[in-house]
Amino acid sequence: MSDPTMTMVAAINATLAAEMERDERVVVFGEDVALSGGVFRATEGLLDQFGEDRIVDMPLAEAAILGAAAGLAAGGMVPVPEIQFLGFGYQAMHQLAGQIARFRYRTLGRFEMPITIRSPFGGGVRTPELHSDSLEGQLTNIAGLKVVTPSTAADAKGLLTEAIRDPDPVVFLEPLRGYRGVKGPVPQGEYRVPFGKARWATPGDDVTIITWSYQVEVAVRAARNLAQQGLSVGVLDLRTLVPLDIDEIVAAVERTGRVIVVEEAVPTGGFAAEVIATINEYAFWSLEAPPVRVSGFDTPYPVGQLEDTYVPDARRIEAAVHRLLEVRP
Amino acid sequence: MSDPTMTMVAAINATLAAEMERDERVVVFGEDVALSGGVFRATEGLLDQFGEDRIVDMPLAEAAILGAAAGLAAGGMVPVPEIQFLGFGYQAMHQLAGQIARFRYRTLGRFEMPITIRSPFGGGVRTPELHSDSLEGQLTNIAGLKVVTPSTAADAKGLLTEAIRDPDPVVFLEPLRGYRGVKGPVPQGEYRVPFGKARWATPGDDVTIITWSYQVEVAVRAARNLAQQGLSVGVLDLRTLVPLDIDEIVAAVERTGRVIVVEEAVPTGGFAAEVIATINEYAFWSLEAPPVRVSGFDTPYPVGQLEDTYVPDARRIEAAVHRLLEVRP
Amino acid sequence: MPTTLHNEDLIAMLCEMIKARVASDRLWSLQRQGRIGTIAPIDGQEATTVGATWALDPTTDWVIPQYREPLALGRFGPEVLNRFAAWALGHPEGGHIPEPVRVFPPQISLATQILHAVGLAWALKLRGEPGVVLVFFGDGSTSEGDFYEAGNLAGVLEVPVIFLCSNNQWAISTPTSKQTAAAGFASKAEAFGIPGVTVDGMDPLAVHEVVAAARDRALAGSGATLIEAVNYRLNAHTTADDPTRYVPEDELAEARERDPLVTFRRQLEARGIWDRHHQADAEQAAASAIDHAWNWATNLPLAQLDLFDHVFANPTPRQQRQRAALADHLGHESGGGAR
Amino acid sequence: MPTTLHNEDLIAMLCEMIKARVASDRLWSLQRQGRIGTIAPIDGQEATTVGATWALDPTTDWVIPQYREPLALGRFGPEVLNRFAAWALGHPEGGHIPEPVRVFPPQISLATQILHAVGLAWALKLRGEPGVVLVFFGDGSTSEGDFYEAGNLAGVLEVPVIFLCSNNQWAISTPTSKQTAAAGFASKAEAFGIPGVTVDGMDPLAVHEVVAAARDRALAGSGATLIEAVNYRLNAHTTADDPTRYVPEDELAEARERDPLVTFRRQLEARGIWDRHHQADAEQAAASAIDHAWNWATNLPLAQLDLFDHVFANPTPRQQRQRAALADHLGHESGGGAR
Ligand SMILES: Cc1ncc(C[n+]2csc(CCOP(=O)(O)OP(=O)(O)O)c2C)c(N)n1
Ligand SMILES: Cc1ncc(C[n+]2csc(CCOP(=O)(O)OP(=O)(O)O)c2C)c(N)n1
Ligand SMILES: [Mg+2]
Ligand SMILES: [Mg+2]
Repeated sequence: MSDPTMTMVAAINATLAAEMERDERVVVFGEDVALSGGVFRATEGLLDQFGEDRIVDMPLAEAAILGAAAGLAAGGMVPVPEIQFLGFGYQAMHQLAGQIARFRYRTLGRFEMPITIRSPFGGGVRTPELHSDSLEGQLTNIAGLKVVTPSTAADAKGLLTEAIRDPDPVVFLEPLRGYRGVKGPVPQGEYRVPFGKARWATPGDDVTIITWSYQVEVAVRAARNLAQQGLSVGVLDLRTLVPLDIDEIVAAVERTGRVIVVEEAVPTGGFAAEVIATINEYAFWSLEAPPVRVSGFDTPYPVGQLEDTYVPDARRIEAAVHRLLEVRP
Repeated sequence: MSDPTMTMVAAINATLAAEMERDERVVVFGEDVALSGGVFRATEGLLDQFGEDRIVDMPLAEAAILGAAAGLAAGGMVPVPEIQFLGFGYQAMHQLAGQIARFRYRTLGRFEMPITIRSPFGGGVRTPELHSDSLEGQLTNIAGLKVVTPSTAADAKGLLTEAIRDPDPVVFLEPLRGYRGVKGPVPQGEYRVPFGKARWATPGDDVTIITWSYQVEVAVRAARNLAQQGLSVGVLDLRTLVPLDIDEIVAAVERTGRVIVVEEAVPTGGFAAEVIATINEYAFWSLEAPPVRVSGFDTPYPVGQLEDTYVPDARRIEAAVHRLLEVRP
Repeated sequence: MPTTLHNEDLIAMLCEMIKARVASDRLWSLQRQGRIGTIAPIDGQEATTVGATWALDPTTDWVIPQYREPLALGRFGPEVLNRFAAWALGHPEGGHIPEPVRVFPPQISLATQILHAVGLAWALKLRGEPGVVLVFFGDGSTSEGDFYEAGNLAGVLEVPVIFLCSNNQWAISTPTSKQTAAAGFASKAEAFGIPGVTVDGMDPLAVHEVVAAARDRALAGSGATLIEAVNYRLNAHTTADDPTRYVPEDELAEARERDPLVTFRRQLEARGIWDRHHQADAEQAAASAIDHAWNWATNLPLAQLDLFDHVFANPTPRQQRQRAALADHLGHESGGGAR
Repeated sequence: MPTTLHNEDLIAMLCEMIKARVASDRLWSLQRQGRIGTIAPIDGQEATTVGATWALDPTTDWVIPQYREPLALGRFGPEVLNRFAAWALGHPEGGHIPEPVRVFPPQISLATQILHAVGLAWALKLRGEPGVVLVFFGDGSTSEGDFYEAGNLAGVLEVPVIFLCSNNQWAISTPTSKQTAAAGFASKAEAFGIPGVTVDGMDPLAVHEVVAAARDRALAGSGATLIEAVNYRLNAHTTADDPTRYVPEDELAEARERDPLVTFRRQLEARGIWDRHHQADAEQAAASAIDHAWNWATNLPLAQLDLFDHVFANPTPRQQRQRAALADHLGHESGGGAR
């Protein structure tokens, strides 16, 4: 394979540079993105390459970052704001859910919001409170937002490219653990991954694991372990939660009849529940056993010494697969 | 029946007065709650009765209202803040989800948050944008919050009493349409309704409709129409979404095997999905047909001329019941 | 009455103020007849809105209103009033002010629009386009974090924005004394490092002057200005409100003495460019304007399935499924044959 | 060095400042050894924190820190440092500062704590309790809406709160010049109608004096004060940060000249109440304090199922089911016999 191997953060960085190069309406801004290159170095080098009009260190105010993004978009720019950690997106929820997500609808398309909100999230790296929270359950319940959750370096490139070019607001969620923990080949040149097309991270016929973002890695690890026990477990990476690839989910249920949905978040009201409701809606009769959630728990995201218990790991997923395979109608 | 008949808003008003009378730590505050008695008159008369230390008109800042509530609670008070309309709770999401919901957890119980956040929500009354939004899907995904959704005047009293006395934060959702649209007998004197106990608004054996808040009224109307066609449709009012009465849901599924979950909200990531996932978890084998959602749609809450189409009505529920009964395994 | 404005401007301004009041009254009655939902009247704030917009160039400058101002934005074209009527009627076209009118639809989520204004002004600056952004907000809205975040950001970015606080003394039932302990809203500019100016918001010429100066400043690249226009809400907050519960009678009576529709009219009369014929003509023109807007808005077609339009540029598969299911349901409802 | 403080206070203050620096350095090394997660050093902000808290009465007054100050809150008891060590270790007890210590745990969601302070001060006022609330926050945190909403609310409610902006010139890599165009952070008090004071945050006695005055004011019922203590972040933002990418070398060198641990020590030496023996003793006491805190924190017991404790006073049925399932899983994992 001639594609260079990159970390996810390097793929993101290169994609931002490529899109800024391609379209001069693209502006990147957020807390500490310019001079320091971002707390994860995702925006490193952009200041030198594009200058301080195109990449801007903002005052420490998330609502201002997203509120200004809405205004920039109305003024014809293509804003790519960063929320330093997704948990601080709460500070801007009124601008995100109440404004950005509704501008097109409210104005019947006069004001498009081609905004890509990049934000790291997810656990496993011992960050303090609110840095690790997985809020997909809440974000996907906001009509008017697309929610994108890459799990590989290549997808980070392909989906970020698509997000920036999409005429609608996209919340682009970058797994903290994946920035350097995920590496892989990344196609060079123009590379787009369309929204709403799930990806088989691992094919498999006995059980389907449906998940997204960093949990794809974890699920693939579980599937690999289970393969050694002779079990064929497929891992379906949703890639984008809104839009959702209903067809591929249905096909997976039809093939295996047994499904596990893995998420890092609080389960109550989380996106795994939505996947299960969707399966009930479109593939109920293909189920051979009740679909199962492997999630965080109904507690706030815990402190460092407890997070490995909170975040699903391969063993919890494997145990769920075993239990699921024991179920006989 | 000797219980006086009251509107829901009158029951709420009387309960606030009773709780303020009972416990002088109770303080009520929000936008326009004191002098004008609230935009729906829910707090009318409290200023005269309790004086301006106990009921306070706040500056127009939702984060300040909830942030101050957290501090008041830490200082030993029992805050009952009002968010004038739930859609403006977004302005305070960082205080609600990031702070109030986590204070007890973060401090291992040193700082309790006995806060009851009252807020009207829901459609059907031709309000402008954001006044009608149903955000249960998002609120229930925030661990550390209880989410309470009365549908009758009596429950408004019983659950609000319970909420104010609960040592943990409660989001108490009051249906806009119910304030004056819902009337009923209200027990006098001390009356508490425990959290986590669903209520059969209408019993029934063919199909179970699970819902909450104003949609209970709508579902009961549908059940009544269907009864005339000889169908026995039960309506289970969840009353509280967190905690959820899993046992009663399971019992209902076991009895009828056919379930419809009705919600006003955006379906993707909404609470109906959670109910369906819960049913899959605990009562899958009792299902005789796939559980069905009747919801709003995956659009922002629309303008007045479209809202009757958006919000589930009895006809949409009835159609769903008919379709559900046609399903044969 | 020293002003740089020409007589025809002065006349046009008074006409616009009259139009706003007449349209506001008309919508009020329509609400009372149950034909539209809650509506927020403009009484007392006409001079602020009209004076401010007369300092703008509608071909380059933008206006971002709160929810009262659209009644008085005629300087940007009659389309704004048409759309406002549709908005009051709960029709989706109400939020759609078509190009090239540089006006945003009404904002309900208070103070959020102040940040949009900063972003839009930033876009103008980045694109090297001429023009400024004027954003309106109430005294109550200044308590929201968004107001401060916007002021602070504008100070840092030095963008061409004019913050116009239309201080009508009330936020629903909450008086300014409970809104802030600051010595006036203009003084909050201190926190942003931008100039703050207080002006008599009942005097359109005074407002015009300070806005024109702020605009010059902005166009010169010197950044933002915060203006507090002090006026008074002469009517209820909205049709759903009963101000007699909280507005002191004497205070209201005193404010009525300063009703801009009376005082400005007297000024023009004194200048000899206005008489009762002009007044009658203006009132009649105003009545036709709102009649026209109302007729236009009530005749807008609407299909229930429009519900799904414009969430995204292209609907998601799930939206398509929902739309099809709803079409099916509505088809059944209307007899089934419709499908 | 005119001050009302007694010699023993001055000595105790320097000891506390030394303790903070030593503890900060120790945690830094522990992070470098991979024993704890990211940590935010206090270097340069000791004088501000210590000077301020020495003006408080720990039996009646409260401190709400951001995340650097807990290293220097010894005036409220050694418990604060113990808990901070546990916090750095990612142990749940780290967030639990037990009664009667009137200190909140570190705040991560910036500026939210400023509103908590206003609410807490409001509670004191409503309950007629003596005491004030001192809340710390950074220069960067003043850009959040919560800061302004808090200041404005405190102005209106006239509650006994002291807002202390510890201006270390940086918010991670963002300098104050990009944070605001205002003429200093104290000037933002203008927006709230409360007094604003700027003080040399490298001088503990100057900080003590202004905080004491603000406290007197608050106790007298005159409400809030905003204080900007100007200091400098002498180390990195956190262990994850590389300040050489953005901090100008000369600026940092100049600030190091004003290192409060050096200048205050010199003052005490000049006063004849400090010498190198004191210094050695203080450094050793500091080392034992952090040793003790570390030992205490590393020996805290922990069960993975503690994960479920303290979400609510009583767990929900769902939490009970989840806990049982996890117990089951962990039991299986550890060989099954453990159940
Ligand atoms: C974020 C938000 N919070 C609350 C409301 C409810 N509300 C509508 S109007 C209003 C008062 C607004 O006062 P002001 O800004 O002074 O404007 P005015 O109505 O006086 O023109 C309130 C509280 C809202 N629309 N948005
Ligand atoms: C609401 C919120 N947004 C962003 C962050 C990420 N963050 C952590 S520290 C920091 C800078 C804080 O600067 P300042 O308030 O000056 O405090 P300092 O670190 O200088 O003491 C940022 C942006 C956060 N913790 N909370
Ligand atoms: Mg007002
Ligand atoms: Mg700082």
